[in-house]
Amino acid sequence: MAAPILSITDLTVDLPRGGDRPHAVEGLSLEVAPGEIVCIVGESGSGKSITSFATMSLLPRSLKVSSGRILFEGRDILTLSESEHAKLRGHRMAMIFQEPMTALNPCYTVGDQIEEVFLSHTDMPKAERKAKTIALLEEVRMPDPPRIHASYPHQLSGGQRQRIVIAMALALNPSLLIADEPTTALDVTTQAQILAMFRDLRKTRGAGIMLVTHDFDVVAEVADKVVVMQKGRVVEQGTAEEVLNRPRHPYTRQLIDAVPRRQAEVTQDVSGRPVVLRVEGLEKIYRVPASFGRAAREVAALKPASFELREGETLGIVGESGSGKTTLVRAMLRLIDPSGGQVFVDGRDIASAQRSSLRSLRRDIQIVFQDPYGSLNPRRTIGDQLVEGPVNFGMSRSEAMKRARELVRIVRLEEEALSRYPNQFSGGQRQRLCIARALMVEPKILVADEAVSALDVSVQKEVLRLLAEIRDRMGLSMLFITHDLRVAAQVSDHVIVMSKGEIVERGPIAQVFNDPQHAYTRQLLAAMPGQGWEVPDISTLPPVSA
Amino acid sequence: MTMTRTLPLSPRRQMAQRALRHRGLILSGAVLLAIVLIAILAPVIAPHDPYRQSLVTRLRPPVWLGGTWQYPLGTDALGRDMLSRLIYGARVSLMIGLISAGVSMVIGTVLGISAGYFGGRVDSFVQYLINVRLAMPVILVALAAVSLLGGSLLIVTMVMGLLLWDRFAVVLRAATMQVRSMEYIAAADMLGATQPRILWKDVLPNVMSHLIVILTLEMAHAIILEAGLSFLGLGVQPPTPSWGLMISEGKELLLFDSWLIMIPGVALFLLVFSINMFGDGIRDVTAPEGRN
Amino acid sequence: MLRYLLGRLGMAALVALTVSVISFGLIYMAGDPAVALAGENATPEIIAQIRAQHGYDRPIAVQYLDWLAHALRGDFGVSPYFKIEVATLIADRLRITMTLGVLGISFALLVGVPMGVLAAMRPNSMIDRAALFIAVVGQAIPSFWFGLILIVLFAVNLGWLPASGADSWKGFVLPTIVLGYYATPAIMRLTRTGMIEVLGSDYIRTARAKGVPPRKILFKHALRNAVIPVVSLAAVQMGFMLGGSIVTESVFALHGAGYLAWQSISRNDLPTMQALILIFSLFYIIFTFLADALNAWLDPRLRD
Amino acid sequence: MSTMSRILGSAALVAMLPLTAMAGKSDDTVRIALSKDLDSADIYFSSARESTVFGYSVFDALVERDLKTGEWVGNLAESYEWVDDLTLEFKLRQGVKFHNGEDFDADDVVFTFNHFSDPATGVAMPNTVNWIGSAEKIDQYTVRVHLKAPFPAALDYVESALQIYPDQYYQEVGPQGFAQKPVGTGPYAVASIDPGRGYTLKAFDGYHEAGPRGKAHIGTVEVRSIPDVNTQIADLFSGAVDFMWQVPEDQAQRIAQRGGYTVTQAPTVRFGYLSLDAAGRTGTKPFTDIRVRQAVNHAIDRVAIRDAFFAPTSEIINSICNPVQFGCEQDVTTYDYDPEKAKALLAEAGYSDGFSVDFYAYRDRQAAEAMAQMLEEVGIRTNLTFLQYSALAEKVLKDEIPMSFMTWGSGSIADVSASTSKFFDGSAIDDVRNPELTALLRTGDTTTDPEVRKENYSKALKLIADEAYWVPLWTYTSNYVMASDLDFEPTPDEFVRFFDMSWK
Repeated sequence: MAAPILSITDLTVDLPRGGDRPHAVEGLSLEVAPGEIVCIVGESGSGKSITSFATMSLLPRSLKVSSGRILFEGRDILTLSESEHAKLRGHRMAMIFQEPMTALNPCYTVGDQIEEVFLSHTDMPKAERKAKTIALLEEVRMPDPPRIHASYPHQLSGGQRQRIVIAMALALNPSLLIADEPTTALDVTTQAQILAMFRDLRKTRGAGIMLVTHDFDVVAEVADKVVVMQKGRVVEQGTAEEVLNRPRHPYTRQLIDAVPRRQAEVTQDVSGRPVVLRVEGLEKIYRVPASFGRAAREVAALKPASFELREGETLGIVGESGSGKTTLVRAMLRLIDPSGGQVFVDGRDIASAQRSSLRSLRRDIQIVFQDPYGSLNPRRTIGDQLVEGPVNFGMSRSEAMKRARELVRIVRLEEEALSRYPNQFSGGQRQRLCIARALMVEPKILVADEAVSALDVSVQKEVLRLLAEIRDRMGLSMLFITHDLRVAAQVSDHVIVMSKGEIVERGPIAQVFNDPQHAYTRQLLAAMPGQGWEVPDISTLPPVSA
Repeated sequence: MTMTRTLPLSPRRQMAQRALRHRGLILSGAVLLAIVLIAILAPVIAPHDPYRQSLVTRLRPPVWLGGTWQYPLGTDALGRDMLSRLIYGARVSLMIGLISAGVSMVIGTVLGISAGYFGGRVDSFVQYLINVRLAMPVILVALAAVSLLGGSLLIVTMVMGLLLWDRFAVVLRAATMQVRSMEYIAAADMLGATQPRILWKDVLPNVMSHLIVILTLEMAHAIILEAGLSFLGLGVQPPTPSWGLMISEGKELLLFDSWLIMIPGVALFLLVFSINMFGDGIRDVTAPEGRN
Repeated sequence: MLRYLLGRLGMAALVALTVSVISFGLIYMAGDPAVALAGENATPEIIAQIRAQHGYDRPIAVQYLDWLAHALRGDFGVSPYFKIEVATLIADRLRITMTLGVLGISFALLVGVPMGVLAAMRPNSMIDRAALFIAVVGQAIPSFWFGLILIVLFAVNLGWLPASGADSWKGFVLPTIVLGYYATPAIMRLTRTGMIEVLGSDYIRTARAKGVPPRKILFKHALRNAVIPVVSLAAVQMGFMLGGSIVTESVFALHGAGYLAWQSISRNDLPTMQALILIFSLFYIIFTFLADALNAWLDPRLRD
Repeated sequence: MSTMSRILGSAALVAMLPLTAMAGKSDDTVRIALSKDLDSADIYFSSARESTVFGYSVFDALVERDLKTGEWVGNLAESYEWVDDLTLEFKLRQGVKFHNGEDFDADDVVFTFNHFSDPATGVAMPNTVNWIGSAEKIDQYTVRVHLKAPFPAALDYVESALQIYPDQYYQEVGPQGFAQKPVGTGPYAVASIDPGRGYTLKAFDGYHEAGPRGKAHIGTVEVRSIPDVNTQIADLFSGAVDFMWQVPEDQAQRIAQRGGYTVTQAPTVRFGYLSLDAAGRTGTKPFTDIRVRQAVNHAIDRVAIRDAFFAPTSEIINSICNPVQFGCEQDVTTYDYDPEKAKALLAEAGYSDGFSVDFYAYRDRQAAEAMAQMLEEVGIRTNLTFLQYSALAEKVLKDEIPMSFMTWGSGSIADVSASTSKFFDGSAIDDVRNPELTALLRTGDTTTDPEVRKENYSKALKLIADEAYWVPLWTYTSNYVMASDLDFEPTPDEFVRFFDMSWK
C-alpha cells in the first residue's frame, strides 16, 4: 500500500469552556492513503466533522487544536501560516460540504466560482480557465455546460449545486478530497449518482477521499476503511468489511443494530378491518396570478389522490422532496385548503368542513412533525402545551394534567418534564413529547410527517419502536410519511409511492419492495445505498468486553 | 432513558442569567431605574417648585461655576430652579417616550402581526400602509400637524405615536412570518386552538423580545423627536418642564450661559443613551443568536 | 427583473397617490385655509374674496383633483407668502437640500460601512465594542444640540468653518456631519450584522476551502452580499435625511427645502407645505425604487 | 471629552473666543443678519417689517419726516400742499431715474396710488391705503391725491406705505416678475434677490443726490436671513456678520459686556398689552366684570418683567398706545402692582377661588410665562398657548381669544390713529364694543384740527383706563449690535436705513 497522503496523529481539539465536554476531538489518529475512501462514521456531536475542518484549517474561531499532528504530503499543516495553508486548499486538498443549497455565493455565476480556483492557485489565462471549467462541468455530468457556466446558483437544483462544489474540488486534481456528509441533504437518487461519482474518482484521479457520514448504508456503499467515532474519540477502526460485518465495539454494534432493515419487522393483514380514513380525489392546485408579460397559470402540487386507512394499519407514504407528500398531508389536515376532493374521518368530510366544525373533526386525527426543534413552542412549558388540546376540547385543566402525566410516562419520560421548557430536552425527547401531545386528545389516526428524519439512527430506532408500541396499545391507525425507503419498509403495512405530485404505486410492503411495478419505484429502490450489505444480526456476534 | 445529566436552564432563568452577566444592560438598567425613581419621587426630592419663578434670581449659575447650593444647577431665564425642573422634566420626557411608543406599539404590533400571520391580502395592505407611512417625512408631518392642531403634550405624543409605528410593523411582520411557519403553530391549530388563542399564546410570546427591543428604540426616538420639535418651537408648551423644551429655552444663551442647554442636554443624552443601551442589552439577552 | 421592478413601480405609484391625498388633506385639518391666507387685518369680506379667488368654495374632491392635475404638470400654485411660484421656489431650494442629502448619506456610508466591516471581522473584540458604543452614543445625541455644539467648537472657537450659509463648500462641512452622523449607526449596525452573517455562511467557507485569499474573500464574496440590505437602508435613510434637513438647515441657516418647509409651516403657507410634503415623499419613493433596482442588479436572485 | 468638559466648565463660552478681524470694511460690504426673512420683494404684498426695511432703501416715497425736526420734507416730491381736507397736491422732483433707467414722473405716482389702493389688488395691509380715493395727474410733475374722508395721518402712510413703483416696468413684468427683480428709485438697487433667503443691494450711482437722503455710503449691502440668534452671534464673532438688530436683551447685554462691538438701543413705536374679552364675545364671563379686569391690571408686576427681560429704556405705559404717538394720553387712571388688592377684587366679583382661562401669546415667551405665573398667584389659572401670529389672528376673528399678550408696532406710524383706533373700532376684532369709545376714536381719526383730535383721543384713553378694558404693558426698544467700525444711528421707527450706514 502506498504511503498515506494524510496522517493524523493524536489530534485533540478543545471546546470552549462551559460546554458539556472539554474536547471536541480527543487523541484521534487516522490515515488516508491515495485511491482509498476512508469513512468517518458517528452520530451528531461525535466530532467527525471537526476532524475534517481541522484538516482543512477551517475550524470555527472558538475551536482550537491543542495537540497532535496532521501530516499532509509530508508537512505538518498545523504549523503552516494561514496563507500557506490557503495555497494548499483547493489545490492539493479540497472539500465538499453537506448543504449544497447554501454552499455557493448567490451573487456570482457558477462558472465564475469554479474559475476562481484556477485564479487563486495558477496564472492560467482566461480562455484556458473557461475551457477547463467547461470540461469539469462535463466531468461531473452537468447537462449543457456552457449554459451552466453562466448560471447563478439559485437557478440550479440541490444536486446540481453539489456537483458544482465537487467540480470545484476536483479542479486542480487534489491529492486529498474531504467530503462532509455530501449526500445527506440530497434525494436518494441523486445520492446514488454522487456516490457513484466518488467511486469513480478514487479510480480515475487516484485521490485519497475522507468521507464523513452518519449513514452506515453509505459506508457500505463506498468505504474502504471505516473509522467510528463517539463523543470525540475513535472507538473502532478497520477495513469496511471488518467493521460492517464484525463490529467489535459495543457502540459500533449499537449503531449497526439501529440501521433500518428494509423490511417490515412484523407485517399484519388489515384487509378486513374498518376504514377510519378515506381520502378521495384530494388535490391542491396553486394559481400563479397573471402578471406583467405572463399569463395566469396553474401548478398542481398534488394531483387527485385517493387512499384508505384501516384501523390499526400503518400506511407509509414515500417520495423524494417535491413529490407532493407533504402537500398531501397538509391538504388532508386542512392546514392548507385543498383545491378539491374529500377527506372522510368517521364519515365526516374534513375537506369541506366549516372552520368552526373543523376543530372537532381534527380531534380524531393528529400529527407529529419533522423538526423536533420547531414543533414545540419554546416559550411555554411542556405541561402547558400538552394540556392545550384537551382544554380546547373542553376537558378541565386538572384532568388534562393527569392525562399528561400518564402520557409522559408512556413516552418514557419523567413527570417533571411537564414543568420544563423545550430547550431542556434533546431532539429525541422532544419528538417523544410531540407524540405525547398528539395523543393527548385521543386521536384515532396519527400522522407522522418525517417524524424521525432529523434524528440520529439510534434515537430514530427508539422512536420508531415507541410509535409501533403506541399504535398497538391504543389501537391507532398511522400514516407514516418519509423519504427513507428503509424506514418505510420497517414500519409500514402498506405503502404508497409518490412522485411529482402523484401516487405512482401502492400495495402491501413486501409486494412494492420485491416486485415494483412502476419505473420510478424501481429507480428508487435501485438507488438505495448499501444494498450489497447484509446487516449482521448483532445478537449472533461473539460478545466483547466493552 | 433517564434525565440524570445536568439540564439546561429554563428560558426565563437562562435570560435572567445572561442579563446578570450583561454589563451594559445592568449599567443602563441602573441609570434608567434611577431616572424612573427620580421621576416618580419628583415631589419628594425636588428642592423647589419647578414652576415657581423668581425674576430677581434669573440665570444664576450652577455651583461649580460659582453659584450657591440654594440652586445647585442654577436657575433659568425665569429664575426657576434648574434642578427641580430637571427632576420634573424626567417625568415629562419619560411620559412622552412611553405614551408615544405605546401608541405606536399598539398600531404597529396589530398591523405587523396581522400581516405576518394572515399573509395574502392583509399582508399586501399592511405593506402598502407601511410604505405610505415611510414615504411621509416624519418631522415635516409632525411639525405641520402640531402647528395646525396646537402643541399640547397630548397632541404632540399622539402625533408622534401615530407616526412612529412603522418599525414595529416591519419587524413584527417579519418575526411573525417566521413564527407562523413554525410547526408548533400548525400543531396548536390541529389541537383545536382558536386563532386569537394562537396569536396570544404562541405568536405573541415568541415575538415579544423583538417587540420590547423596538419599544425601547422608539421610546428613545420619540424623546429625541420631541426635543427636535421643541427646538423648532412646536413641541410641548411651556411652562411644562420637558428636557427638550429646556434645551430649546436655554439655546438663546448658548454662547454665553452654555450650562442652560448643557444640563438638560446631558440629561436627555443620558436617558436616550441608557434606553438604547438597555434595548441592545435586551436583544442580546433574549436573542443571543441575533447578536452574532 | 423587469417584472420585479414593474411590481415595485406599481406599489410606488400607489403609495405616491396616497401620499398626495394625505398631503392635500393635511391642510384641511387646520380648518379654513382662506382664513389662514387672509392673515392680519382680515375681514369677512376679504376672506370670502380669497375663498372664491382660490376656489376654496368648491367640493374638496374637486379641489384635490384640480390640485393634482396641476401638480402633475409641476404647477403647485403661487406661494401666498413669498408671492412667487411654489415650483420655482422649491426647485431652487432643493439644490441645497439634495447636495446636503447626498453629502450626508455619503458621510454615513463612508463612516458606517468600514466601521461595520471592521467590527464584524472580530465580533466582541475591542474594535467591535468601540464601534457599537459609538453607534449608541450617536443615536442618543439630538442633532440640533450636536449642531449647536459643532458651531461653538468649529465656527466660534476655532474659526475654521462658517457657522451658516452655503456660499462655499466650507459651509456644508458641519451640516453634512450633523445630518450624516444620525444615519451612521444604523448603517454601521446593518453592515456589521450582515457581514457577521455572511462571514459565517456556507459559501464563505466554500471560498476558503478553495484557497481564495482572505482579502478577496472579504471584499469580493462577503461585502458584495452584506452590502445588499445596506443599499436599501441607505435609500430609506436618504429619504429620512431630506425630511430631517429641517432641523439641520435651520441650525445652520442653510436655505434649502427643509428650511423652506419650516418657514412654510410657521407662515401657514399652504401650497408650499403641500408641495414640499409631496416632493419629500416622492423623493423617498424614488430613492427606494432606485435601491430596489440597484439591489436587483446586485442580487441575481431578484432578477428572475 | 475634553471639549465637553470645557463647554460645561465655563460659564461663558465667549470667554475663550478669539477676536476675529472684521471683514466688512475692506471690501466695502456690510453684511446684515435678519432673524426673519423677506417674504416678498413686492412690498405691497407683505405686512412684515423686513419688507418695509427693504423698501426704504430700494424705493423712495413722495415725502418723509425729518427725524430731527419732526417736519415733513420732500423726497420724490419737492413739495406738498393740503388743498383742502380731502385733497393733497404734490409737486414732483424732476430728473429722477429708476434703477432701470426709466424716468420718474406723475404717471408712476398715479399708477402706484391708484393700483394699490384698489381693493381688487388685494394688498397685504389694506388699512394703509384704503383712505385714498384716487390719484390724479395734473401735469407731468404734479399729482393730486383725493381722500375718501379727512385723514390727518395721511402723510405718515405716504412715507411708510406708499413707495413709488415704475408704472411701465411693473405692468410689463407683473407682480411675480417684479418680486423677482424689483426696480425703484432708492439709494440702493437690487443686485440679486432670493425670496426667504436674503438679498444683495448695490449703491445706485444715478441716485438723485439733491433729495433728503443723499447717496448711499457703503457700496454693497448683503442681507441674509439667519433664523437662529446664536448662529447670528457666532457669525458676528467670526466676522461673517457686521450688523444685527432686534437682539434679545440678555444676549445684547452679554455682547456689550464682552466688548469689541457697538451695542445700542433705540426706542420703537411698538408696545405691548394684554387683551381682555370685556364684551364676553368668546363666552368667557369673568372679564365682563370690571373688577376682574382691574384685578388683572393689579396682578401684573410690569416693572419686574421689564427689568428682567427688556432694556431699561423700555417704558411702562398707562394707555393702549405708545407715548411717542400723537394723541397718546398717559395721564389716565393707573393700577399699581398689588396682588392683595387683585385678590380682593376677584373675591368681590365672586371669584374668591379664582378661575381658569385660555391665554394666548405669540412672542416674548418668557414675559408671557412670567405674567401667567403672576396671574396664577392671584388665582387666575391660565392655559398659556403659543401660536404663530397668523394663527392667533385667525382665532381673534373667530372670537376664540379670551385673553392674549399682544404687541403692536403701528406700522411705525407715530399717531394714535394707527394703534388705539385699530383696536376699538367696533369691528369683528373689537374686544369691547363700546359705541361711545368707538365714536370718540373715530372723531379723532377723521378730524384735522390737532387740538380736537387730542381731546377726543384723551377722552377715549381715559375711558379705556377707567374701565380697565385692557392691560397696557410697556414699550419696546430694539437692540442693535454692529461691528465696531460701522457707523449707524438707529431710528425709533425701526426702519433700518441702510443708506445711513457708513464706515468709521
